[in-house]
Amino acid sequence: MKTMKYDKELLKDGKRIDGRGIDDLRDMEAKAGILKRADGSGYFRMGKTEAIAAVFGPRELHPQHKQKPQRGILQCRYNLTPFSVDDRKRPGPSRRGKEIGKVSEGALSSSIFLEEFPTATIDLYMEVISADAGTRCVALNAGSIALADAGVPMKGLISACAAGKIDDTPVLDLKGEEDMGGQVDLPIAMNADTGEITLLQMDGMTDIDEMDEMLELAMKGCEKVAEKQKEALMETF
Amino acid sequence: MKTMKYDKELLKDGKRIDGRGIDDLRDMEAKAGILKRADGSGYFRMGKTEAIAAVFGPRELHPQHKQKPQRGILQCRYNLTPFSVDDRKRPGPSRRGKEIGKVSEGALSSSIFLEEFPTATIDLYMEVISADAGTRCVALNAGSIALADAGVPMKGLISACAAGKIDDTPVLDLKGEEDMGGQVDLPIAMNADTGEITLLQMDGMTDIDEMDEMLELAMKGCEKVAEKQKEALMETF
Amino acid sequence: MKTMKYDKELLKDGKRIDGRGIDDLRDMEAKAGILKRADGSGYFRMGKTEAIAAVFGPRELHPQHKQKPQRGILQCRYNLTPFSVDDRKRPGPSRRGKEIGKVSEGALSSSIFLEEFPTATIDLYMEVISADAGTRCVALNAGSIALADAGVPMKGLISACAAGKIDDTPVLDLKGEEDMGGQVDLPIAMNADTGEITLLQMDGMTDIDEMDEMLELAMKGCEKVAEKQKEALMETF
Amino acid sequence: MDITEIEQRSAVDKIKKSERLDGRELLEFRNIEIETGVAKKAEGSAKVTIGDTKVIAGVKFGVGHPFPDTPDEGMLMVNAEFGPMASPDFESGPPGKEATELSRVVDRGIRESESLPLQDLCIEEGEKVWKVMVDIHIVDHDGNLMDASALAAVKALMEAKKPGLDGDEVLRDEEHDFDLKRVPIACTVAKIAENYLVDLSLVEEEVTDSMVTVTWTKDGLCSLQKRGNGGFKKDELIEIFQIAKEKTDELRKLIE
Amino acid sequence: MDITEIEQRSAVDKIKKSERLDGRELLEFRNIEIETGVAKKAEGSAKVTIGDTKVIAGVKFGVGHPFPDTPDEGMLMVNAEFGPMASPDFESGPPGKEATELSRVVDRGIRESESLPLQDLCIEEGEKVWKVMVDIHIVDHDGNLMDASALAAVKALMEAKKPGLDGDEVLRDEEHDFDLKRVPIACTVAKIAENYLVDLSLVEEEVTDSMVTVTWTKDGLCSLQKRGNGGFKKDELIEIFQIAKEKTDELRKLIE
Amino acid sequence: MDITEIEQRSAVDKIKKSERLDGRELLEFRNIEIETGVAKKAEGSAKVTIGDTKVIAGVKFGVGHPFPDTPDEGMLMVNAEFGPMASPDFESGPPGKEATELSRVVDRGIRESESLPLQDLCIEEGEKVWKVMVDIHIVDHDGNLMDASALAAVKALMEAKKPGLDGDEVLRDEEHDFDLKRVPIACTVAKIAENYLVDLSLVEEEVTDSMVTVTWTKDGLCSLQKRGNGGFKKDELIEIFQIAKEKTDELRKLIE
Repeated sequence: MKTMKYDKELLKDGKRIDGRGIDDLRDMEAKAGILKRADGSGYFRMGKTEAIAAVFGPRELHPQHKQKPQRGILQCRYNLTPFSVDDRKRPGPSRRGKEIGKVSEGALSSSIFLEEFPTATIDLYMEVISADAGTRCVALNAGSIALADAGVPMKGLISACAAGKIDDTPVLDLKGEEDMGGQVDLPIAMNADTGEITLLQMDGMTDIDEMDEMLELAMKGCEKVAEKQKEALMETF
Repeated sequence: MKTMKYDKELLKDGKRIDGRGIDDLRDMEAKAGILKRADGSGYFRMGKTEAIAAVFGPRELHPQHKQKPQRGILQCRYNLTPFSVDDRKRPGPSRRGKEIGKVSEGALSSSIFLEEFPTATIDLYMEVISADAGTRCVALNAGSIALADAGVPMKGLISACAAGKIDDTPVLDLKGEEDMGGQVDLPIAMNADTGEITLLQMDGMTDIDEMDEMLELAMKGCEKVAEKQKEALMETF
Repeated sequence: MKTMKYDKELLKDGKRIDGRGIDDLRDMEAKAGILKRADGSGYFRMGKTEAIAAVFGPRELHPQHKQKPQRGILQCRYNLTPFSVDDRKRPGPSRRGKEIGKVSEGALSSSIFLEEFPTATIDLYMEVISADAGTRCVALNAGSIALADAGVPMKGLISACAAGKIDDTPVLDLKGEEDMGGQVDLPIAMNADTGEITLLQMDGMTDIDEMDEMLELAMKGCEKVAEKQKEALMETF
Repeated sequence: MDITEIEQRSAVDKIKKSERLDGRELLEFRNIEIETGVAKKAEGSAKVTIGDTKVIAGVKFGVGHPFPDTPDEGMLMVNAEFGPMASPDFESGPPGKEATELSRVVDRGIRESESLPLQDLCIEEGEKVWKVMVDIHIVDHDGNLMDASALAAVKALMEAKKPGLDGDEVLRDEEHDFDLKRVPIACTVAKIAENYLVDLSLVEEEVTDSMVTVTWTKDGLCSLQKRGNGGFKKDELIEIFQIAKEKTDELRKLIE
Repeated sequence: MDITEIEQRSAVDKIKKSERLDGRELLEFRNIEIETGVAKKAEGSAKVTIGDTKVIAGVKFGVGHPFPDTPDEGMLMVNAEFGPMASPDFESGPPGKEATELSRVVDRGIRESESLPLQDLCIEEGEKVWKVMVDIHIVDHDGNLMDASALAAVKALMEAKKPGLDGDEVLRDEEHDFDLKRVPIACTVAKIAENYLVDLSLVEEEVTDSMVTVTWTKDGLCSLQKRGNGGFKKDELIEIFQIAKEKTDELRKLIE
Repeated sequence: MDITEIEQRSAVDKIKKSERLDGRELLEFRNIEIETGVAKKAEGSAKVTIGDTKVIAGVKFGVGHPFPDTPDEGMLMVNAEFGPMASPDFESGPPGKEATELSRVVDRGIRESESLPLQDLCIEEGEKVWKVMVDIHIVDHDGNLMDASALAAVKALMEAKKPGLDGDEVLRDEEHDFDLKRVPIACTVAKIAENYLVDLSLVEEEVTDSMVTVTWTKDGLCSLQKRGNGGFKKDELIEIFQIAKEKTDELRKLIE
């Protein structure tokens, strides 16, 4: 969340700059099985933010000393393509990307039966093609589809979306301008079947009641995302 | 091939700026066995462009997973020394150097009986001491001498030289100013015994007939280079 | 030794800018066993220059091909923390740090019974917290304490300090301003029990007689340092 | 020293009985020591000891160009190194995922709470601003690096004095006021065997996959980061925010 | 999915009979799809699908200093990443030899044909010029990355609009004309078992060591790169140039 | 070619008898050849051969900003690469500890003796100065790289001509005088089996842990570096300084 000054109203008569209501998601698109070489793949788009994801594995983990005897591990790479942002991003891992890779592992690992793959790795690569806020959620949504498409045994799909606060009001799913001018950004990921929240980050000034409200919004958003993900997976059968 | 403006004639009455005719090479110098520690070594100079090369191997290839069970591999490193160019070059591999290393492997591998060295590597290191156009050809010429000097079993010597186009005329072996002001650069490498062309790159606008003409020139140049290389190798016996 | 112009007298009536005499060390502080996780640790401060050191090992050396069958090796890392100097130092190894790591290995290895640990490594990490001249000596003093604290079998403690020349006069233990304005910097490390000098570097213009004089000063300094180190080690028992 | 499975099991067994290996209450921090002025060349520095965990943070000021979108604001940079000194498990090299996450969570706690008076750090709009560089150096790792680092960073900033400036030359013997507007404090709350606990020791960290780092100022909650591979129900999270509020109020007393 | 020796042998056996595993003619491309506008933040982008091979190219504009020897010309930069997504054989990390060769061959095809109107990209001679940055992202690797990448790069450039500029600020909602002078198209021709073929699938690439990437514009041949460890006689090369001319004329129709 | 233990033992046995494997005196250098102008694009260059050890040094001039604390002085940079060509034990990659030590010892020998007329290299105070960049390229490693490198570097500097300057453009066909004020020469003295010796061959270097590189100018001793893991008594050091003085006087005759 950048501390930008914003000079226009982001909310007017309960409507947002793109006409959405407070608890509306942007339009979504989801696909499964879009790549040949990967063991599983997925695509997710939310407004102008889109990402593709590919899964390889379970496969042998190198170097060997990182292998865990009791269970497999999930390794996530999150990457912005150089042309996904306004000013070209230099290729290679950024600090931000490293952190998102780590929290993605935290978001997805508990939904996979990793104990079935001792010493192995499942590698998930997420590439953001276009970034207009909500990239980590969109990437996770693509990633979760890719894991299911790869046939990795899972306890449930992980679905992600962000709530936030603009003009002192909690809203769902910030788009670019809202993110720049917003007061709080709250991306979460959730197992929509169990209601368990597996990714939670928040930036900005808030309090517990407002958090409660924003979490409610975001959780409902995740449920809608889950439906879209399931539709995409159904289509591949 | 840089798109430089050139303000002087490069060709006048069939003579080039250094007095050479259209199909003349620059003066050449070749040596074999110039280093003690390397298993084989070579030196080649063409005008003001000069390079040294050293061969180590066949030796064990690390890391092991890169080993090929059926045949050995040739690994080439091409490097400009920092003081070989006008503005000091920062040490370390450049993109250009990486590409030339790769095409050098492509130029030399087919002339070596690699199947005699399963799992092994032959490492060829080429260092350009002074760069006045034609560096990849000069480096390859030194490299080929080094391979022979190392006693690596070979199907034939590889010899390299460039043709090009200046003032709309195909010519042999561009020197620095010609390269800067030229229209086409066409470096090739050839097995002078078989006429097989193993390196071919071309930059600039041309057509098939002109290509034919330039290839003819370059192939004749390679034959002269081959003689020089063989002389150098004879001297070491 | 930087070639700075200095515009004030560094020496007046035999007294230095901080009131010390020619052969006075700065005030010193030494501690042993300051860390829990390390196998041994030490702290040393000389005026405003201070460092901490930690020892791990003897432990297995990776990668294996660096192991020596007859003896263990000592690996030293010397690092300036980013906030230890005037202008923030970028994290990561500097050329200067690499060299000091190497001469530290040279200074300490001969005092350790490395032949008792074939194939193993002893890793010494030295971090400079505050740098006001003499950092390599202070780091070595902390490092030597850490080695002893780790129970590494040693032939004797290594103690380090620098002599130098300011205003054409040999003096002991330069502090920051003296180092900047000084003419010679001569850091040494010594086994105070045997008088063997195991680190010796010198920058600046001098001659053999002056070297003799400065070495005498520095060796006496090392003896005082050794006492301080031993006190610290006694306290931990 | 390796953390064995036996230790891990004992830790869990204790927690099941609402006890801890070292005798602490579940919501009790280990002994905390805070020392300032430890790095004499830094414009501000603090060493925080929590149990056997030791962290040093140092603040340096430098001069740079502002970002184009904030031409009248100074810049904040937070960096953390998990140097090989602090643990046999740490290796030399560029910051890994753990160190990157830590530095970014500390950074956001300070940045999002608008604690740092960035506008006061403008020297010449669009041309020249102060860069405030906070470096966190982990010295000894016995668990809860996150809270210790956040505490050290904010204390070092509270201690920092802004140097003077003459043209492009930084005058480090001058000391100008530089006051934080807010004091963000992080508290990491974990759930193990149905119990919440704070200030996890190294062995306790090994047995949980479910932690949230919560950063509070007096004026509100400013940053959250769920860490590890587990998950939480919403009601659990609300409870965790509340616990963290109380604990950060306690910690704040130690440094204000 | 590993390419086995059996597949390789079948591929060669087929080619000996002037046939191919997937039923194509020797000089026939797989199905080609070209989609533009795929990367919404790019000034121009294209996704090229050839069979199961997928490549995305995106163009970004930036502002920079010109090179001293061409003070009145903009700058072109072509970069390719073989990300780990596209193949189990690709690894994360800086571009290897393959990716470097690919990006440099695509770069030279555009540069040497003088397709890019570099002089139109000068903002202030000697001071400020546009940088045109083409990034090629390999998404799915089933052979012939080179031709797919060259096609995606040139199509993305054809689609690109130049942003506006206010001082040093790039105005990305403005769209100014930016037209290529020429359209360079690459075609890689291989020789296997005495037969020439184009658009090699992954398994076909495994069984040849002799390829030439030939780049043609309407106005002539602009770039050559022999690839792999084999060699060619001169007459074979001339034949290859001719084949590539015909195939690139076909490909050109798809994007013009 | 591997240096075997047998060779090492023979070397020591010989030295015990005050002899050497190659028949030299203990304080005798191998045959030295010095060739200049070897790198035609360098502003100065020298190839030094000592026995079978070969080193090339090249000097390039560039233009840069001076350091803030020395606004009226040019800059010196010395870099050494232990390229994989010179020894089967060298690997590609950034300079390791050995190469870093070597370049820094050569650098200090030149810098601390104030040999380089840094003030003559100022173009515009505080704005623009010449950078003198000395690159040392090890070609064949048969021992005593340090002395060979120091000799090659100083000889390349002695040969160097300063280019002209037109604005920011370096005019490399102009040649302006550029004279060293002093000629620092390094000599490394080792102690093996109670004997001092100079110019160690590779096998001799393998059997000693006690060397000092001593750099002398005519006007005095300017740099010292003890190398390896051994130690010396003070009296031994004084003797070593004396030996180095005599040998560097001999070496100086070869290049002045």
